[in-house]
Amino acid sequence: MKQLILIPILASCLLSVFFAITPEFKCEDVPYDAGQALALTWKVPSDSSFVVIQKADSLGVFNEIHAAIGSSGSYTDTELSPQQEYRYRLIATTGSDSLSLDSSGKPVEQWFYLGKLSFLILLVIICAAILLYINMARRGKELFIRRISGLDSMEEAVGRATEKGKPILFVPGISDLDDIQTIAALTILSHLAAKSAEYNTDLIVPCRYSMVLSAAREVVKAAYLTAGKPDAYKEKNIFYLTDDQFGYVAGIDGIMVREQPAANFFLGSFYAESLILAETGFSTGAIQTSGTAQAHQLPFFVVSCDYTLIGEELFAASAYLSKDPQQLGSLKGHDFGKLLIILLILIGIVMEIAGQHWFKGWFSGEVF
Amino acid sequence: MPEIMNVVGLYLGAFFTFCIFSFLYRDNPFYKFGEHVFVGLSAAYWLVYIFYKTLMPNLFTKLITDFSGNLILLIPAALGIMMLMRIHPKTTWISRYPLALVIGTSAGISILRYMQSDLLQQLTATMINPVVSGDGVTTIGNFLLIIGTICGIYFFYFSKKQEGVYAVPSKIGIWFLMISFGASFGYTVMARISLLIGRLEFLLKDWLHLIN
Amino acid sequence: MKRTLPLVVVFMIGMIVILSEFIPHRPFSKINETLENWFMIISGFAMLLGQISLIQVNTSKIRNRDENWQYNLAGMISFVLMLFVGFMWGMEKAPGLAGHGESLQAVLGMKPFDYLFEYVYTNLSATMFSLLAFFIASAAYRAFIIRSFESNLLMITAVIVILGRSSFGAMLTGWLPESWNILHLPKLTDFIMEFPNSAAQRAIMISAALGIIGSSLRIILGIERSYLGSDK
Amino acid sequence: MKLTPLLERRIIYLVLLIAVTIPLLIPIGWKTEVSYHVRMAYDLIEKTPAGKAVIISFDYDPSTMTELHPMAMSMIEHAWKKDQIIIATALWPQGPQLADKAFTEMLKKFPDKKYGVDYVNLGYKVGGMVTIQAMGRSMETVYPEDNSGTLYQDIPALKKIRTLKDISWISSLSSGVPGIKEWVMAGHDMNGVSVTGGTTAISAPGFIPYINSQNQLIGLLGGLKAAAEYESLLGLVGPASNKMDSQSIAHLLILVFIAIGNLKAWRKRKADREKNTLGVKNA
Repeated sequence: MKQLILIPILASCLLSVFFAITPEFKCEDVPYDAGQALALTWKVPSDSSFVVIQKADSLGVFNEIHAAIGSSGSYTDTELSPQQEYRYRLIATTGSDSLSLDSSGKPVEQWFYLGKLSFLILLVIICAAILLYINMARRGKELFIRRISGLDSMEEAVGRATEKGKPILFVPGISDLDDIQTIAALTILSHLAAKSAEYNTDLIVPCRYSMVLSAAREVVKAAYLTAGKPDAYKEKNIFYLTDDQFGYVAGIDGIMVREQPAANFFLGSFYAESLILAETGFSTGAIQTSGTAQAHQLPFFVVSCDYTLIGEELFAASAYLSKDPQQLGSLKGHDFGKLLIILLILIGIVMEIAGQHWFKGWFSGEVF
Repeated sequence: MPEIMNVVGLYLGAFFTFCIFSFLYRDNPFYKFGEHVFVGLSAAYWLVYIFYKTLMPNLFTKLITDFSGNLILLIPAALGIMMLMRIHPKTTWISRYPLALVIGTSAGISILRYMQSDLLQQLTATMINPVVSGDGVTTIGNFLLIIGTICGIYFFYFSKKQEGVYAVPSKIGIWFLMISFGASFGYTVMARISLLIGRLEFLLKDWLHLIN
Repeated sequence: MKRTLPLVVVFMIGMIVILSEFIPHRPFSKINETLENWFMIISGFAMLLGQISLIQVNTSKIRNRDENWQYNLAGMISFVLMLFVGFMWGMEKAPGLAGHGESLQAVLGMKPFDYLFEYVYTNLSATMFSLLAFFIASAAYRAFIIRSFESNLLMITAVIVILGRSSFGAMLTGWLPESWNILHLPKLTDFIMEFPNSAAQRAIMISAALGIIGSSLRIILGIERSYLGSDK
Repeated sequence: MKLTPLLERRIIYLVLLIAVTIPLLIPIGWKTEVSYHVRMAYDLIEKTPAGKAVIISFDYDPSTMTELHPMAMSMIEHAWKKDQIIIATALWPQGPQLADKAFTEMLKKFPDKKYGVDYVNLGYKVGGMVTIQAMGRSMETVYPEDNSGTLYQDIPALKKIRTLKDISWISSLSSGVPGIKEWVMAGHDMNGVSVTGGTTAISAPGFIPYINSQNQLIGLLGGLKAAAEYESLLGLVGPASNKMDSQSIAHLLILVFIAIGNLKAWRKRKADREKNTLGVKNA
């Protein structure tokens, strides 16, 4: 008797499971983006359904773009054109049953990326700190910057070149002007050129890109003018070699063994050629100063050069050398940024341990 | 005929390979020759390459096939010509405008790119729960990762004299830097040796057919 | 004036680029892509400046019969030759002024430009690159010396990683019991690469990123302007 | 005898050059300890019966040939030894040429293997994962013809192959995306075919998580070292073994250089110290 009662209950349970989930296939615009993505979500009755998502092409023919197994899922279709209608079809197969649903949507362009809010706020804070310190420095506040050993050697290197009557070689990296490291190198070049003008020492600057060549000539010429020795400026000492990475290196190697510069400076962005340059320079007996933010090349400079500016020191160098209050202020701003980052890392770790993943998610733009 | 020229090519290749290798002994006429040929050839190569692969498809072809639809491309073309005004000292100042545009773009894009990929991504990658239950090695590793990152950043802190207590984290930071430099150096050895093996393979296999 | 206006351009462009990152709506969403495309075109034109410098330097050396002028001549000949065949018959699938040069292709097996590239250029380039194998050995010999605590750290990790990445590493420590797994050299190498090495790399990347942000900001604001030369 | 730094450098260069050259000319055949992942891949191929069809996917380009090409050659050799039918595919555009190159070289060893019967090169198809999924429904719709234009139905080797499920194992030699990951997800996870593969030493750690209890990936060859191990399992001294011998010797040599450098520095320091103490006495 009991069993007889159970049967309808069981059946209704099964039915409710079956009908509680009405198959669903939604297509929605991904919010706060450039209107290039649509989010597709679906629910189908059975866990063992094999789901295929198709998308209509310009002729209206449906092609498969995604496949999955399970009762629900989602897929984001990207690289779409904004304000255009896209049609999708879902086909779910469970055993011999199959089900087909259609949906369509239009990606919309918005005016703000919400996922980049953390990015914007952090950027504003860091830039504001830099500006604040620059402003403080302008008003005459004394700002302390510790010694950067790689830079103190510059005078020594120039002095030695003068003593020996040999030139100085300056290599501004192998990147074009679109790399800030190159511009940082050119700023240091400006100080070095002033020194070499003062000591009447030749300065050789081979360049890999024409635009770097143009900028380097401007920099050196200006430095000679400021030093009051415009006639000592030799344009032919700042020249282009070739756009080719290893061709450029072959040329510099030739200069190093033939001109025998007493001091070499490798500052800027360097790749695999770092060790070729540094070892050849070492074999000629020059004092070598290097600096780059390419973390992978630092070991080679560290082992083969006398002084190496590691990572940020390259960017700090111009401030340190010029002692210009505005530049020093900006350096203080970077330091504020470092403390902020350390603090955020520590808070982030505590939050993760406490299971509060939203904090990390907010910074990575996944939660907003 | 192409077969003979192929052999000639291999001999040319082998000759220039030896020219460059001879630099390891000392600077010599062969290296000087190889070096100058390399510089000249590659400078022309990149000029031709940029012409066919960048200027043609991105500028000239577009302007020739659909002039009115690509009017905006006249701006970079004009800026490019302004850049060439450097040739004469009197007109050098004109080239400062394209230079300004290029540097403005680079500065803006650099801020964004480094903020995003080097700062934010590395920041969130370090926000981890260091304790992994049942995996002591990973837990130790995670602690090292956190300590190393924080002390490493502090090493680059310029506003304080690194003395007394303040010297401790920066000292630890240097240790981590040194370990990392040693590791990167050691890790690269393999790839560098295989470059030499590749060259020897060219000489012994393709050129001399000593090995197969 | 000749310097102020360009600085205004730098400021405007920099600000537009930064703002457009946060605005997904057209035309802002396309600005960065457009500017990068422009950069390529401008630098394409600028290439000529470099070539002019190259020709000037070399011809003056040849004319003055400077030391080693013969090599400069060889360089100039290869420069002109490569340029000539490149523009005459094109490269790969692109035709030059005189078409594809089918008859030359029948002789060489490919276009003359591609022939020079394949047999001369790539060999020069690959050999120059391979010098690194020798230099990495001489640098290791000279620099990995027991001196201070820091240099010892450098040397010891380098030795562990060099061993761990060769066949011997596995052999040397293969006898270690399973519980000492971490000291197995290949494993230890992976551990060093994954944790302490990543930590230092991260520190360098984060602080350098701050330096780059600061430098870029100084450039946009016109505080760092040496690249534009002087007013005079 | 006192060596000048210049002479020292020259000796180092010369010794290194000789040490790297000799194993290339005269193979040493150093036994490398075969790692577990390489043996897994080997066993998969070893245990597949003769006459079965298999796929080797050439998902790389010439820039990573040094590491991946020897793997391709070993796997072809192994499959042919076992009389399996090889179908070459490619998710990278330059893959088909590399496949041709590998087959041509292996034909010198196996002169009776015939195109269309023992092996076939289907060529490159764009699309990565989607393409592999489609192969799970019908191979012929994805590849209506082979790389040289012969129709699918006219190729004897493909007579019995309707879908990916008729393939015994898939090996993806991949240096990036698309590659092993796509084959694991679409080939194994959706179609249940055993997948193995090879990749560069740098990318290998990223794929190891797929070697798990679900057998998503059966073994993995990571870099030149693994290629050499595979060759030693096949009992031959192939290109990877020779290069690996050169590599190992060079590594060892660099360690010897470091040791000599330290010995020299230590002796110099000792000599300096003795000189100093002498100086004190005299004073």
